[in-house]
Amino acid sequence: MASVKNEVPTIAKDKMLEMLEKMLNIRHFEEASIKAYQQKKIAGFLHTYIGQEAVGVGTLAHKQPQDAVVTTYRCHGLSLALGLPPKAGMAELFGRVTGCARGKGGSMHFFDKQHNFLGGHGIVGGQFGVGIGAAFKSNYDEDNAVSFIFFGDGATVQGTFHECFNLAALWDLPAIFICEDNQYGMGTACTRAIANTVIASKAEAYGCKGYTLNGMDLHEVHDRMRDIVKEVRSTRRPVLVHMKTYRYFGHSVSDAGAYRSKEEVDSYKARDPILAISRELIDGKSITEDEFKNLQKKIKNQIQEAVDFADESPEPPLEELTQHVYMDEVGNA
Amino acid sequence: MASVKNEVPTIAKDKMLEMLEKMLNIRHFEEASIKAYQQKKIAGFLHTYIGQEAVGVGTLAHKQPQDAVVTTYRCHGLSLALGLPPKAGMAELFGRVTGCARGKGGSMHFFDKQHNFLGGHGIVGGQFGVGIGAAFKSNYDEDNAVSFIFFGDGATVQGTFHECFNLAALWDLPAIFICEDNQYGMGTACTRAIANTVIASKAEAYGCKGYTLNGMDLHEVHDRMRDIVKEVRSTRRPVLVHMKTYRYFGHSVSDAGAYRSKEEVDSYKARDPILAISRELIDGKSITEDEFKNLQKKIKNQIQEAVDFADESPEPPLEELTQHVYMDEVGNA
Amino acid sequence: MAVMEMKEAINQALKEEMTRDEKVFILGEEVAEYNGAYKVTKGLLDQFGPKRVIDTPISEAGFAGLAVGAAMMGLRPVVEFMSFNFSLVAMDQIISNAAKMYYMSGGLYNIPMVMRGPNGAGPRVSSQHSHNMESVFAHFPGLHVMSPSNPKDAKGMLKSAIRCNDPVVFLENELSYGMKDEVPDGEFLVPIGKGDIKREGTDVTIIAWARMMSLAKTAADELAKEGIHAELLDPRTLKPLDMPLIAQSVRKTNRVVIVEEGHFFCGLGAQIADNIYTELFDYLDSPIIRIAQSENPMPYAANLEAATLPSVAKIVNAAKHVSYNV
Amino acid sequence: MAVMEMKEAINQALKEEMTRDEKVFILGEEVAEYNGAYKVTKGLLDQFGPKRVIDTPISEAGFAGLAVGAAMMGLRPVVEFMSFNFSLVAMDQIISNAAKMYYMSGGLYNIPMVMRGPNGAGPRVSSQHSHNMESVFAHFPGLHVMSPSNPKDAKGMLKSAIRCNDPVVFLENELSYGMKDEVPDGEFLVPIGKGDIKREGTDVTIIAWARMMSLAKTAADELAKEGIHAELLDPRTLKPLDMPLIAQSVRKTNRVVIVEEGHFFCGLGAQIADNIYTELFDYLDSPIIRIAQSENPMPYAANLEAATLPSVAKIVNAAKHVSYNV
Ligand SMILES: Cc1ncc(C[n+]2csc(CCOP(=O)(O)OP(=O)(O)O)c2C)c(N)n1
Ligand SMILES: Cc1ncc(C[n+]2csc(CCOP(=O)(O)OP(=O)(O)O)c2C)c(N)n1
Ligand SMILES: [Mg+2]
Ligand SMILES: [Mg+2]
Repeated sequence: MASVKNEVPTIAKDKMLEMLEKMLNIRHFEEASIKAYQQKKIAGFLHTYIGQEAVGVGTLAHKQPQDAVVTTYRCHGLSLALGLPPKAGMAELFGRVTGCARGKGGSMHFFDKQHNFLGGHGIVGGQFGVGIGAAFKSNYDEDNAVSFIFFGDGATVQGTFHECFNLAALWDLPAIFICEDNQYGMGTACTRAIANTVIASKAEAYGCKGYTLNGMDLHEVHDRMRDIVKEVRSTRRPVLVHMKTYRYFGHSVSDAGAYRSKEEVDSYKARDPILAISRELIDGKSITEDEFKNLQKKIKNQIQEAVDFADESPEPPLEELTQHVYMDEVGNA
Repeated sequence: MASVKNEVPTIAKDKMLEMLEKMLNIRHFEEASIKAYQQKKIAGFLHTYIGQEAVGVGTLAHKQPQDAVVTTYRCHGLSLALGLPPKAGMAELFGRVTGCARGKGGSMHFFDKQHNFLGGHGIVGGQFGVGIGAAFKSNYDEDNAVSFIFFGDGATVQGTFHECFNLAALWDLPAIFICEDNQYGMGTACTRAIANTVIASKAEAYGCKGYTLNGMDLHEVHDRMRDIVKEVRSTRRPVLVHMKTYRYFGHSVSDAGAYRSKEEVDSYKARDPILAISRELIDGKSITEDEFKNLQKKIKNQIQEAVDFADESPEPPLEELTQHVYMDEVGNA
Repeated sequence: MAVMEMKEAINQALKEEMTRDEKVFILGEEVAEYNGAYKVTKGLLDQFGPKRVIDTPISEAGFAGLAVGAAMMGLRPVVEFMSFNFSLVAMDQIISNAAKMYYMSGGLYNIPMVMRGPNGAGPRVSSQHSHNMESVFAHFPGLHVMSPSNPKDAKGMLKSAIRCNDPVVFLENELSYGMKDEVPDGEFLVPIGKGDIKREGTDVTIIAWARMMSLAKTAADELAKEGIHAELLDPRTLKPLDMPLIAQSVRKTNRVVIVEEGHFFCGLGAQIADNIYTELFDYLDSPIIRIAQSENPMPYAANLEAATLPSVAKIVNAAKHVSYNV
Repeated sequence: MAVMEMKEAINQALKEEMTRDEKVFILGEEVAEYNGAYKVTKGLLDQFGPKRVIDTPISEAGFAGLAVGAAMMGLRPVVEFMSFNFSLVAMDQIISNAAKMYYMSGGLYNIPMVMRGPNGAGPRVSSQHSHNMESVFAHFPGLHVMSPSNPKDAKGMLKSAIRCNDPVVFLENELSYGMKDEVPDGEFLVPIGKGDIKREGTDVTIIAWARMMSLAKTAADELAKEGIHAELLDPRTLKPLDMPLIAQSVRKTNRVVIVEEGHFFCGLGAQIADNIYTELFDYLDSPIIRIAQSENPMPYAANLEAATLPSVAKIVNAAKHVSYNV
C-alpha cells in the first residue's frame, strides 16, 4: 500500500509538519540511543521504535490532555510523540537522575505524569490492566477521557489481553487497544504464534469492533484514528485497532534479526513514513528541500544536546536506593 | 427446546438404557452426597452435577480408552460417567483412604488413572493446560486420542482459556473444549461476566469451529458429539462446544441460589433429561414402568452401598501425611 | 463499642472509608449482588451503588491490573480476592506492577490499593484452596502485608490500609470471620507496622498472627495452669515487622516460639527468627521453635488436615520445650 | 573432559537426556529456530526436530499448563522460561498444578517436568526483569529447586532434574552463561539434594549458590590474604537442603555467612539460618550474617544496581565480622 496523496489534504500543513518533526525526533533519538548503547553509555535491553513512528505519531495526534497512554518496553517513541523532552528520555537511558524515571526505570520503563503516560512495561501483556484501569477511572470521574493501550502482536496471546478486553467490553470502558503488529515477537513470526492472524477479528469475541490500518501510512493512521478516537470517546465502547507496521532493527539492539530477509526489511524501508511524508511535503511545496534539511539538522542538534545533557547528568544519589519503594513511611520500615 | 423423539432412533436401545443408568447413577450419587454433607460426613465444598447429567453422559459415550478427560471441581458426574466406581467416589468425599484420591483430594479433586481422568481442578481455568497437554501427548505418541476439556461459562474469561485455545489451534491439538454453560458462575449470571455470550463464536478468534448444543437433550448431545468427536479425531483441530445446561442446586451446597427465580429453576427441571429419557423409553416400550423402577432401586442400592463402604472405610493412615509430596526420595528431604 | 463478628468489623471499616473518601471503591467476584462469598461486603452495594461496589468476572489478573491502573490515575481500589488462592493467577500484576510501579517510575506513580480476602486454610478445602500467601508477598519490596487476629484490629488495620498510599496485601481468615469481640465505633486506626502484646507474660514469647493467635491464646491458658506465663505477641503487620516490640518482649522472656499457619520452609517465621537471632542473640536462652504447617500440600481427609495444621498441643509442647531448656 | 561455557554444559545435558529418552522434549519462547534467547538450546532443533524442540507463543501459563498435562500422560517436558521473571504469569500452573498434582491425586499422577531458565539479575534489566524466585518456589511443597554455580554442576544437576519424577525448578543465571570450566563427558550426574564444598576452610563457612558462589570465591581469595580461611559451601539443591553437609561444615568453622542474590526478607537465607540456629545453636560462635539484595526493586542506574546487589566487599566484611567476633 503506497502512501495516499490527498489532493485536498485532510491534514493541515502545520499539523503535517508537526507530525513529521515528531517522527524525525523519534528516529534521531533512537539512532542516537543505539550509538550510545554501542559506546556502553546505555545498558540492559534497548528496543527501538524505528519504522513504527507513523503509528505512534498519527495516533497520539488525537490524544487530549485527560487521556492516558500505556505501552510496552518499546516505549521511547510514544513518550516522545506525547511530548517528553528528549533530555529526560536520554538521561533515563543513561541511568541518570535527570531521567524521566530518575534513572530507576531505564529503557523499558519511561513514565511521564504530565502526559498521563503510564509506562513503559516490561512484561508482555502486563500493561493491559493498567490501560483499562485508566479507562475505568475516566468513567468513574466522568472526565470524558479515553485510554490508548499499545501492545505488540506477540501480546495478543497473553491471557491478560483476553481478560482485559472482556472487562472493557463488559463495562463499556473507553479503551483503544492498539496492536502494533510489526509481524514478529522477537524471532517468532506472528503466524507461528497466533492461530488466527486476522487480529482485528478478535474484537468480535467480545462483541466489539476491530479495524485494520496500514501503520506505515501516516495519513491513514491519522485520519482513521481521528474517527476511531472520536467514536470511542462518545460510545465508551472499547475497540481493537490492528496496525500493520514494521521494525527496521532487531527486537532489541542485541538481536541481529537473522530470521528476516534483507528483501523483506528493504520492502518496508521503501515505504518509510518519514521518507513518504517529507517527499509529499516537498513535492506539494509545503516546505523546500532546504527547510527540510534544516529541520533535520535542528532535531539532530536537539538530540545531541539530549545526549550531552544525559552524559553530564549525575547518577542518582545513593540515598535514592531505598527511596520510592514506599511512599508512606510506616512503622519501623 | 423439547427433547427430540426420533421415530428411527439414532441410538440403540441398549445404549439408551446404559446412558439412562449412568444419569441415574450420577443423580443418586449426588443426592446421597448432599445428604451425607448435611450429616457432616462430607466437608469443604461440594458442587453437584444434578441437572447437567446429559452433557457428561452424552459426551463421554464417545470416549475411547486412550482419550483423556479433565474438568473443574464439579467433577463427580464426569467421573461416574467414565466408570469410576461409586464406592471410590463416595469414599473420596468422606475423606477415606479407599477414595479415588486416597482421601487426599476430596470433592474437587477426583482422579481416575484407569480412564485417563486427569481431575478434578479447583482453580477456575486451571485445567485448560492439562487438557491440551494430554492432546499434545496424543500427537506426540500418535495414539489417535482426543482430549475432552470441560469447563464452566465462568471460565471462558480466564486468561488460560485464551492461551490454551490459541495453542491448541496453532499446533493442531485434538482438544474438544466443552463449555458447560449452566448460565451462572456462582451468583453471577453469565451476561454479567461475559461480554459476548454467544460462546461458540469465540472459536473464530482462533480460526476454529464452534457448536452450540442443547445440553438438556441427551439425544442432541449424544448425536452431535458423536460427529464432533469423530471430526476432531481425524482433523486434529480443536473445537469449542457450547452446551446450554443448568444446575438445579446452588453453586455448592452452601449456596442457597437466591439469585435465581423458582420459575427459572422449574422451567429447566421440566426438561430434565432423566425424566425425558425414562419417559421416552417407557413410552416407546423399550422398558416397562416396573423395569424402570427396579433400575432406580438397583442404583439407589448401589449408592447406599457406596455410602456404607465410605462410612466403614478408614481414614488415611497418618504416615500418608507426607507421602505423595514427591515420588522420588532425594537427598535428605 | 459494639460486639461484632470479624466480618462485620471488616465491613464497617469498608463502609467508613468509602463514606470518608469517594475515591475508594471495591471490586471482586460476588462482592456486590451476592454480598460477598463470605458476606464481608454485605450491604455495600445497597449503600454505595454499582459504581463503587463492582462484581467482576473470574478474571483476577484482569481486575487486579485494572485496579493498578485506576490507582495510578488517582482512585483507591480495594480488590477482594474471593480467596488468596486465586491471587496466584494475578501474581504478575501484584509483583511486577503493583509492587514495582512506584519505584520504577522514579516516584511518579504510587499505587494506593488494598488487596484483601481470606488467606490460608478453609474448612477442608484441600490442596488448591489452602495456601498461605504471606511469605510470598512479604518477600517482594513494595508491598505492605497485614493480617489481623481479631475484629477490633481488623477494623483499625483495614482503615489504615485503605489510607495507605502504597499497595497493601490484607490477609483475612475464612475460619475467623465469625469470631466475635468488641470493636470501637467510628474512627479507630491501628497504624501499619505496629504490633501488639495480646497478653503479657514473663517466661516465653509466643509470636503468632491471624488465626494462629486464637490457638496461641488457648495454648497460653494451658501453659498458665502449669505455671508458664507466655507473652503473646501479634505483629499484625507482617511487613514491615515491629522489631522494637519483638525485641522488648524477647529481652524480657528470653525464649521464643513462632507460630504460623503457612508452610515451614521459607516461611515468614524463618525471617522473624533470623531477625531475633541477629539482633538478640545474647538474650536467647534457647533456640527458637517454629510451628508451621507440615511440609505437604493440604490434604482433604479430616485427620490429615488436622495433622498438617499447627495446633494448641504443638504450641504448648514447643513453649514447654523452650522453657525447660534453660 | 572438555572446557565449555555454562550454557554449553546445559545444552549438553539437554542433548544427552533427549538422546537417552525420547519422552523428553523442550518447549519455550525462541528455543527452536532462534536457538534460545541466550543460545542455551543451540542446535537442538537441528538435532531433534520440531516435534521435540518447540517454539511457543508468549503464553507462559498456557504452555506451562500444557507441560503439566503432557507430564501426567507420561511425557517428560522441559519448559524454558525465557527468564524466570515470566514465570510469574504462570505461577498458578506451577504452584496449584505442578506442585500439588501428585499429592492431591493421592499418588496417581506424578509430574516429571523441569522448568528452567535464567533467574535473578541480568545486566541492567531493571525492576521487572530481575526477580530471584528461589524463595518463592522453595516455599511450596511439591517442587524441588536447584541452581548450579558452575558448568560441571549445571550438567550433572540438570541431567538428574530431567530424570526426576517430580517437578524441578532449575534456576540458571544469565550473567553466568559465559562462565567456562571443565565438564565431564557423557554420563555424569549430580544427585538432587546433595551440596558440595567448593573450597575447604576452617574459619568461616560461606554458604552461597548460583552466581553468588563466584563472588564468594573472590571473597575467599581476599580473606585468605588476611589469614581467614573460608570454607565455601554450595547447597546446589535449594530444596531439599543438604543439611548434613551444612552441619558438618558449621561444626568445623562455627561461623556462617549466607549469600543470596535475591531479596533479604523471607529469603531462602533466612531458612538456612533458621535450620542452622535450630540444629547447631551450640556450635555457633557468632550470629550468622546474611548478605542479600537490598530491600528495593532493582533499579536501572548502574550505581544503584551495584549498590543493590551482593558484592565481594560485602561478603569479605561479613566474613571478617563473624570471624573477629569470637
Ligand atoms: C510474559 C513475558 N514473556 C516473555 C517476555 C520476553 N519478551 C520480551 S518482548 C517479547 C516479544 C514481544 O513481541 P511483540 O508483542 O510482538 O512486541 P514487539 O517487541 O514486536 O514490539 C518477548 C517474548 C516478556 N517480556 N514477558
Ligand atoms: C481463579 C479462580 N477464581 C475464583 C474461584 C472461585 N470460584 C469457584 S467456582 C466459581 C464459579 C465458576 O463458574 P463456572 O465457570 O460457570 O462453573 P460452574 O461452577 O457454573 O460449573 C468461582 C468464582 C476459583 N476457584 N478460581
Ligand atoms: Mg511484534
Ligand atoms: Mg457456570
